[in-house]
Amino acid sequence: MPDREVRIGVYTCHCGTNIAATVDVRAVAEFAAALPHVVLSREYKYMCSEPGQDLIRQDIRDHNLNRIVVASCSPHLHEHTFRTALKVGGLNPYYFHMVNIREQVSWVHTERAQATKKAKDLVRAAVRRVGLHEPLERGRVAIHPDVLVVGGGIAGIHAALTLANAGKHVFLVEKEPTIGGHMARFDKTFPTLDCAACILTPKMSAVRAHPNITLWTYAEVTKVDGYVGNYKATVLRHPRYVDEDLCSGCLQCLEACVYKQAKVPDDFNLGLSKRRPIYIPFPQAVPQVPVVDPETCIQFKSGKCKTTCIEACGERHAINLQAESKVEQIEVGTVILATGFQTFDAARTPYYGYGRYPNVYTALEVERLVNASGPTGGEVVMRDGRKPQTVGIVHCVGSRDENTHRWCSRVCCMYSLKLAHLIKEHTGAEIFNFYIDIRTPGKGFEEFYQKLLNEHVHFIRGRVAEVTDWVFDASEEGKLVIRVEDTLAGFVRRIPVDMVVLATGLEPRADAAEVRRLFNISCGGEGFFLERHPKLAPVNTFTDGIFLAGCCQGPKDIPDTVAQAGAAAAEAMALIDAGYVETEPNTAHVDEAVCCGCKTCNSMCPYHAISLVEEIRKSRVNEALCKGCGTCVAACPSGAIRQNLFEDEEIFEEIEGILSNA
Amino acid sequence: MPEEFEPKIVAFFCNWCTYLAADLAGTSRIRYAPNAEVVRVMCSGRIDVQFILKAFAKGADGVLIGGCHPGDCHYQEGNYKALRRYRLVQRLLPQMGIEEERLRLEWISAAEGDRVRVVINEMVETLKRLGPLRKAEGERAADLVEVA
Amino acid sequence: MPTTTRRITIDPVTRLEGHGKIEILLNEDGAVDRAYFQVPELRGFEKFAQGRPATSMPQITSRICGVCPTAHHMASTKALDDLYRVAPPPAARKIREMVYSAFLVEDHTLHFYFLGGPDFVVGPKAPKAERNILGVIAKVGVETGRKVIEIRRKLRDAISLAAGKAVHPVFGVPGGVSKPLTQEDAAQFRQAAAEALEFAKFTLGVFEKLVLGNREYVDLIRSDLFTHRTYYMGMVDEQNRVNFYDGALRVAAPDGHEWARFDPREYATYVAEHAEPWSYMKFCHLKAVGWRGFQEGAESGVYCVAPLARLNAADGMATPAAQEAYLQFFGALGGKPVHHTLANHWARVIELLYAAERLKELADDPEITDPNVRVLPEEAPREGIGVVEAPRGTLIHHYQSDARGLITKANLIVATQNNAARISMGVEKAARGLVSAAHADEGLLNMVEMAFRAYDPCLGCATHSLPGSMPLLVVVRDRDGTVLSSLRRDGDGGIHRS
Amino acid sequence: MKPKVAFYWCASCGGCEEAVLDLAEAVLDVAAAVDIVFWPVALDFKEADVAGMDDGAIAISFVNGAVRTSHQLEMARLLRRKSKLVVAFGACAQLGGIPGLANLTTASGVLDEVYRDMAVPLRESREDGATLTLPELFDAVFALDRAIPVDYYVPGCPPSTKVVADAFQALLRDPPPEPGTVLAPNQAMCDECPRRDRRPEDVKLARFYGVEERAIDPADCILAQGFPCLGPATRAGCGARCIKGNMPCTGCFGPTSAVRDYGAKALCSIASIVSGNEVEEIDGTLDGIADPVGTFYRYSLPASFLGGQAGNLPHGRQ
Repeated sequence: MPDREVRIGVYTCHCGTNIAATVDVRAVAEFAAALPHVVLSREYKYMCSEPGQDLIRQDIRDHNLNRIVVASCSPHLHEHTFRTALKVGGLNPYYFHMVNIREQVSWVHTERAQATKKAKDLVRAAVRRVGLHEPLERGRVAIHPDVLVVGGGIAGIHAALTLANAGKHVFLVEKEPTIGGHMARFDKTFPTLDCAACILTPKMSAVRAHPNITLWTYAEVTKVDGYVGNYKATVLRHPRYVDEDLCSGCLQCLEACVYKQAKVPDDFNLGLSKRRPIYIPFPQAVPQVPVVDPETCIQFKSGKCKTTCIEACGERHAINLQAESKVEQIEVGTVILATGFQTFDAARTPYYGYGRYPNVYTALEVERLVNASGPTGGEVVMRDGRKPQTVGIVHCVGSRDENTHRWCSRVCCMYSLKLAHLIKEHTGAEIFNFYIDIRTPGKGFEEFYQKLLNEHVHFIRGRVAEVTDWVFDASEEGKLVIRVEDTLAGFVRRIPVDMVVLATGLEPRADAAEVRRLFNISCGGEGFFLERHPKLAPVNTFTDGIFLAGCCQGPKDIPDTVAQAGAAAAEAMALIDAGYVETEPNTAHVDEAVCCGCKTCNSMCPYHAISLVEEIRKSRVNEALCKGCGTCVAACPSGAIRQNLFEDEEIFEEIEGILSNA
Repeated sequence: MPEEFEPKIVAFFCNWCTYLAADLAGTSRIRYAPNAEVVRVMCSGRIDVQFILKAFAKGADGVLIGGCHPGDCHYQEGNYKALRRYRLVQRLLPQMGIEEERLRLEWISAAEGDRVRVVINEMVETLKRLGPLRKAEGERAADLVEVA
Repeated sequence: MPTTTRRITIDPVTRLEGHGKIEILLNEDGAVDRAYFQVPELRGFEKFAQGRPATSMPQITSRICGVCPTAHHMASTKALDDLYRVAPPPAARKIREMVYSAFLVEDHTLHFYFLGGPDFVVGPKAPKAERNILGVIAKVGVETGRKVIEIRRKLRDAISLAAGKAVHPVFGVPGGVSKPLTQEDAAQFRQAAAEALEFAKFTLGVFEKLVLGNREYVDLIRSDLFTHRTYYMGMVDEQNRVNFYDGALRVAAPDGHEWARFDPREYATYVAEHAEPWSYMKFCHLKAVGWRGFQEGAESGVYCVAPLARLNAADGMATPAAQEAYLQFFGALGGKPVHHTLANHWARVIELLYAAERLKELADDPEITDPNVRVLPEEAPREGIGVVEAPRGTLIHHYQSDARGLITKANLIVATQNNAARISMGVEKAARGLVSAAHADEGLLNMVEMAFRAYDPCLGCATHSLPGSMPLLVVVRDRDGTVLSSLRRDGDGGIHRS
Repeated sequence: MKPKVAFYWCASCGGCEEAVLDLAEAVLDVAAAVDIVFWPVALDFKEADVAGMDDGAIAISFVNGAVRTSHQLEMARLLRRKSKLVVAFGACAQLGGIPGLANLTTASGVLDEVYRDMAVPLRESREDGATLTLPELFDAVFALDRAIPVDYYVPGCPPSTKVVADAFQALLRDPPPEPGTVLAPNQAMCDECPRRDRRPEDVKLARFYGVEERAIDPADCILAQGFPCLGPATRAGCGARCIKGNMPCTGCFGPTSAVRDYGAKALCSIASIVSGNEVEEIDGTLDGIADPVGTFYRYSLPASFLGGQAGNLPHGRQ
């Protein structure tokens, strides 16, 4: 118990009408004024505002308050704000407790009397609790200056380069044999139509060349320990069987492969072309080092290959089919997750015929078709070898759909317009867009839409019902018929086309859940990684020192992705340059007078923060390792472990406060 | 009872999942019964069985524990500790004359704002069916001291 | 029906374990009309035993009485053997009986020197301030006083070695004991046993010198005032000799012949309980004979237990010195059975001697250090009955359990319940003989007390209730409760009439 | 002048008196240091003498046993009035003790069980025109401090001789201990357990055993063997008597002063070391604890937050 007399100030916030509309704020304030130890109780429009905080600072001096309770929004929003106000006011910031009467009262209840009563109960609980609060100091943890960036798409690349250019050492880990991600597959980018490769590949080479970047492709993070400033990561590097240091990138081994014809579906081109067992994903791949695919390489399957590739490599001896995977241990202070997205699997909407009709394509496949370095060398020819005369682009496949994904994938409208333009450019075909709404909120987007309208591309408003080859008349013969209700014309139409392009949406990667657990962060309901705050902390996570960039956080286009990557890099740099972070003091500590050394607590701690000190036969908590979950506190059989800010007695008081009129 | 019995629920929510879900319910303006009042702890693993029994002794008609889904604990496995304790308390309560339904444990992730509504509303219904939990002996025993 | 105009209340009675209360109702002539011996408490161990694991019973039921916890612990442990159909290995059985014998020595010692003894060692007529342990010490010498304290300590220390605790032991488990004895433990037992035997012989000597050497006391013992012709029950071995730990239950009729000899498991077919609305104590009686109220004789089912009953129900003692004393006992008191309540004191000292001899036999037995002290049960638990002779008489624990071993029903019949009816009769008889409104003086107090103190009645056990001694207070009231006169015995022994 | 001291037993078994007598020779030293004015078990002073004293005349009253009847309540209050200090002596006075398990039922529950098919004792009954009375049996057992204010506590069922001796020392010392102090070490029993070093770093239990299922190894940590030993949750001072008897600690010394509800805390801790993350697996393990109340609240039900079921029942005592 605190030594000096407890003098509590209680502040109840209107939050404009957010709270006041449902909770009788005056009644709550008057109620609080009558509670024991409360010497001052105010209500105010916006407690979080500067004048609101100043009110607290002033009152601490004028009424020498030594405990503060603020009843307003969620502590996740403004607990820090008010603690700072206490500090400035000359009071220990932890002589404070916050009551959530907005998110958990006014916004979720309708009946004024009940909401007001609940607010009073919670305030009484806080007042009873805060009287027991002790002054606490935040600890400091040094920040390791190195950064781990996971994912080598445009987001990871940009974040890595930004940090590296600022002189920070970056470990960039990419799952695929090359960096570049989805962007590397694109032909042009909207709305400017500049060549994706032209803007991406220089950055890719820059990564490869940068002295501050350690690039590990074909690698995965398998384990992460530690905490902000001091993460320990384990990276598993798969063998590519071609030594990155010895290989010159001459690619003669590819030609030399015993497979004269490439036979293996090429995943970079989404199976639209074939590759050999030894291959390079695409011409500008970084690193410029081939990969051997053990699944298809004869030597791996039978051991009876002439291994002409090794001959071809000759003196360099870069090819080693005995190579094994490597495990790297690294220490970093911060992590940027840029693990990206995957496109919606069109097979999940069978009524659009993907996989059933060869001439139904996904947008990403068409990106490759129109790409000069693509499977057809930029020729838009269909699987049956014909050039399409008419093309239908179906929007919102796997987006804005109760049956698949509810969210808008943000990029489909724009890339559909882009593809419409490019296909028309390549084939002169007649093009129909089937859309629910055309969304062009970005810079230059609407203008691009207008441009397309002027290019006589057709736009039909309506969600496509089905794509079928069941023809009614000669005009539909040999074509795919798109059935759709034209909601502008107001009737159902049948549009026969040669080629159908499905504008598939963006969704979280299949392994998003594992990655989330690996890095101990949260996912939103849709499965994208959850940012700490949608507005105020969009690239932060709930785990300090771990930041988000790009589509792993939600669908976005390249400009937004790059911007976010820059922001994430800046957040990491802010920590690194500060050199340390302050840790919350809500850690556990052992009351050695009570501890009997039974070791129950030691096994409770997932961070191995508790150990038995043999000399005194008592357990001790390493407060730097303690994350303040309090599991050991509940488990301690003799009550010898206590948790700052969550002392048993404080919680008992809170419970009794809630119930004292029950 | 003169007017309809309004059960009182003490809810212990973990800071990272269920408390955030309750915040999300707020930002999403999801409406639910006002009978539950939240005590925020960092992790469901912090919830000492003493807290639960204290709540019942002081007049709670029900106690709700909210934590992260299995495998999702912000502290890796605190929620499993909570689960083990919960399973054992559930064996104790009936011996103490308290129906099992009065104590509920729910895994509610930060994204499941609506789940908060569903769970609390369900629990209020259950408790209305069960009626108020009579005062515990601990309370009445205090009378002896007063008259002493 | 004579109208009662006055009453005398003795509330509560002293130097016994437990709360007892005597109501004596007088008629117009001031003569005793009726007397009631009431026991005013109850804890209901049978009730809250339900739902507990049977294996926790030895420790839970020992809390019925902290004076004879070992008796309850042992009866309960034997009930577990029966419940789980498992027989303890020889070493375990011997360790149990050895600990039990040590307990009997120290408990009988407690009663002889602290509780009952003073009446005789110091004398019924002696000043009250002397009629207690201090008086006994004064009489027998400070050295003996220290000896009493010392021997009890040594025995209880030895008990703790094997049982964990002397008060509320923990070593009883189904099929044996919780741990084997080490050589050091055994040595300490042997040492204590040797001293206990010496002490027991010395105590018998004290009794012979101070009691039997005194004609008045012997007359008092034989006086009709303290004589009831009832049945007697006690445990006996194969040769029908007294045994505390195990054996058959044997009942002797008022004329001394063997009325029944049965396996304790069949107690329910022989013993029934009767309740009166004015007491929490239940009154045991012989089922076959039936409940005829507080009557003596062969037609009344009233019987009693405790030392005198054990000697009456047996044909002798299993150890030489005790057997010798046994013969002398019946010789001096005119053959079996002896119906004089106060003879319990003598019988108790004889048992003290037997227990000490038995203790020594077992302590000297090399098998007590055999490491094999446990047989694990294999059968599912169902029903178990365990019986021992507590210092104060036959003690029966009877459990039923579910398949997991949780108690579904418990019945506990304790020594003093067996004696309850005879105690009430003794009180009434003593009161009739001694008391009248005019003549309710201090003599009454101790005489009436002696009438039941002889049984060393443990009313705590009797009600599974809460032992606690109280000063003796006799109040003479008329019907509406106005106090006519009262007698209070003070620490200084002075009697105040008001 | 020597301080006046009283010993009294409420609802106890007499084991606490034995515990004092077990001081053996030391009893005489205690007797020499103080002036015992009331001790029913050993001396013939009586209630009336106490009633006759001035309030506060007694320096210290040691009261053992819980409060179950109206008469015990009166005696407790009398001694409180007459004494400067009241010490709750033993588990029953401190926590309610084993008789406190009666709080799982009620007086009527007890009577129905004991006197089924018999005449049930009455508070008042008429015999031959006279009225005989019995004291009121409360519906619940109360720890002493639920009946009267208590200054100090001596834990244990019964208190160990060492704890008793130390308690006397502490109380005669000047200045006296903090009011409310439990006069025993404020650490758990493991601290004095001879097997403490045998406890593994990480105890995870997949099964609990009863003594009927398995013999207890006489050297290893009993908890680690799968027997719910409450040593880690229970206050030290007993000298690990039960452990030395090779049986698990059942918690008679109650909690340390850092814990409010002994059973809840012990339960919480034991559950924490159960292995498994799946409900089925956890439940399978917990089946080994067939009687949670009897296991975790054997001595402390009346002093617990919930106090047992009795008080919850509508016909509970007013």
